[in-house]
Amino acid sequence: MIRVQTEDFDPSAEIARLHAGRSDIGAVASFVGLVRGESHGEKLTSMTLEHFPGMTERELTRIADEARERWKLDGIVVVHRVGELKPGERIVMVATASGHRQSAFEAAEFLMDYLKTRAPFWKRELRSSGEHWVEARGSDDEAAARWRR
Amino acid sequence: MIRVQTEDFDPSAEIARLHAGRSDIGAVASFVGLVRGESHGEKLTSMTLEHFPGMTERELTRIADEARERWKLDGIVVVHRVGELKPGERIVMVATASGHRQSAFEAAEFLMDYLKTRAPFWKRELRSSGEHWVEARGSDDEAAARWRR
Amino acid sequence: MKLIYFAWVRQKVGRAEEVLDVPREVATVGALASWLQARGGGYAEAFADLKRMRAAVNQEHVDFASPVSAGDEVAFFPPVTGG
Amino acid sequence: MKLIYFAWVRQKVGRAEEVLDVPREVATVGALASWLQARGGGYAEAFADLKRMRAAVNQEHVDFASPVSAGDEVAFFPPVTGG
Repeated sequence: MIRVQTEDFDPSAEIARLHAGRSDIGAVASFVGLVRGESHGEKLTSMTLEHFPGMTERELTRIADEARERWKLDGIVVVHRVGELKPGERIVMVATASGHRQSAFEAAEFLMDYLKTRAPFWKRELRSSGEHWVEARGSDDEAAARWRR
Repeated sequence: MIRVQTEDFDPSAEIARLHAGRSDIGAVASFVGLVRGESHGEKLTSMTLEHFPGMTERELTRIADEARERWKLDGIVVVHRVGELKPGERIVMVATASGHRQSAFEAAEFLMDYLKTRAPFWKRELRSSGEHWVEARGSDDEAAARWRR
Repeated sequence: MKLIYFAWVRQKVGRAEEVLDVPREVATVGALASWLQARGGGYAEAFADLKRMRAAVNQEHVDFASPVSAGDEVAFFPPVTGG
Repeated sequence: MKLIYFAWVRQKVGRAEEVLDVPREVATVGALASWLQARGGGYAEAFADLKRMRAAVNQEHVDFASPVSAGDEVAFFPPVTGG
């Protein structure tokens, strides 16, 4: 279940999507990413996310498929917002359902690490000093590299 | 933020508890555990959780304190239900806020692993064949042992 | 000494808690478990296999070598199964 | 060939997409980037440092040695920063 949208989402509803109406799901791990109000020591006014429609969904689907190959999962949710966001707003959520707690956690972490380095999103920050494109972080590449086989 | 309660909880509200009204939180990892409708190949009618009031809160607080010592966290939520629960119902949730995604994930996994092996809760299942106390699993001990230093 | 029982220990002993006069020479958790087992009936059944038994003294997990004395609150229970 | 630009690449080039007649001998993503850079102006600025540039051909991440040909859709963009 992959979605790219401008609207906010409800974490409970996204988690429920994985287990509502069924009773074979024991474990749901999830992650919510939020806009921080400060960047590079400056106050952040807003963040604007742009993406590559079509390729984004393809890459997210590919990443989800890869997670399903690596772990026994009963469901995956990935929701990513685009457009203008204010400090404190939700940006992204991934959630994974599995019979095994550790698989759910690992898969959720894997999804985030791969999403950060492969899904075609770009963040632009409006800060006190003006507009700045966010630079990719080496630490995200390293996090993704952990999963290489 | 440690709670033991008979009532259900709302995952969104628990996550929001960690970041609502502030904009310095970038990452919230969480886990929700649910009652499965089958156990030992039998249909499960209900599950009843009992605990050791007082000691439960002490142990959960101790586990949360240990997580805070190991990772730089901006907040922790642990909610655990007791009493009678039906298949598909939420049992437990942990959520962790951190500036770093990996810290949030690791701390949430640590909290669950330690909670499973140290918090004084006991599950009794009502199955087709009658009432059965759930047996502790070696895999939970192994999961907790990963964190030993 | 205050004794508290949980889960199947409680069911086998037949009560949730009780206050007992425990002899002074029963000075460890393990000795207390054996002393309770020797009382027979539900106690004998509950404490038959100490490998399946865990204990807390004054709400802290302890092993069977830990000391106990008259003022303590001692809880016996199976390995925990929360989460 | 259809070219698409994102983030600061789009801003520097001054448009989001365009269709260009690219010479046949421009046969790789790297050659295409150099050819665009040679157009000068915003292109020269956008493609000045290819270490900061990433590309996709027909919506698949590719490296600069990958082939391109007339019917392809080629996207240029900075390293991604979602999540």
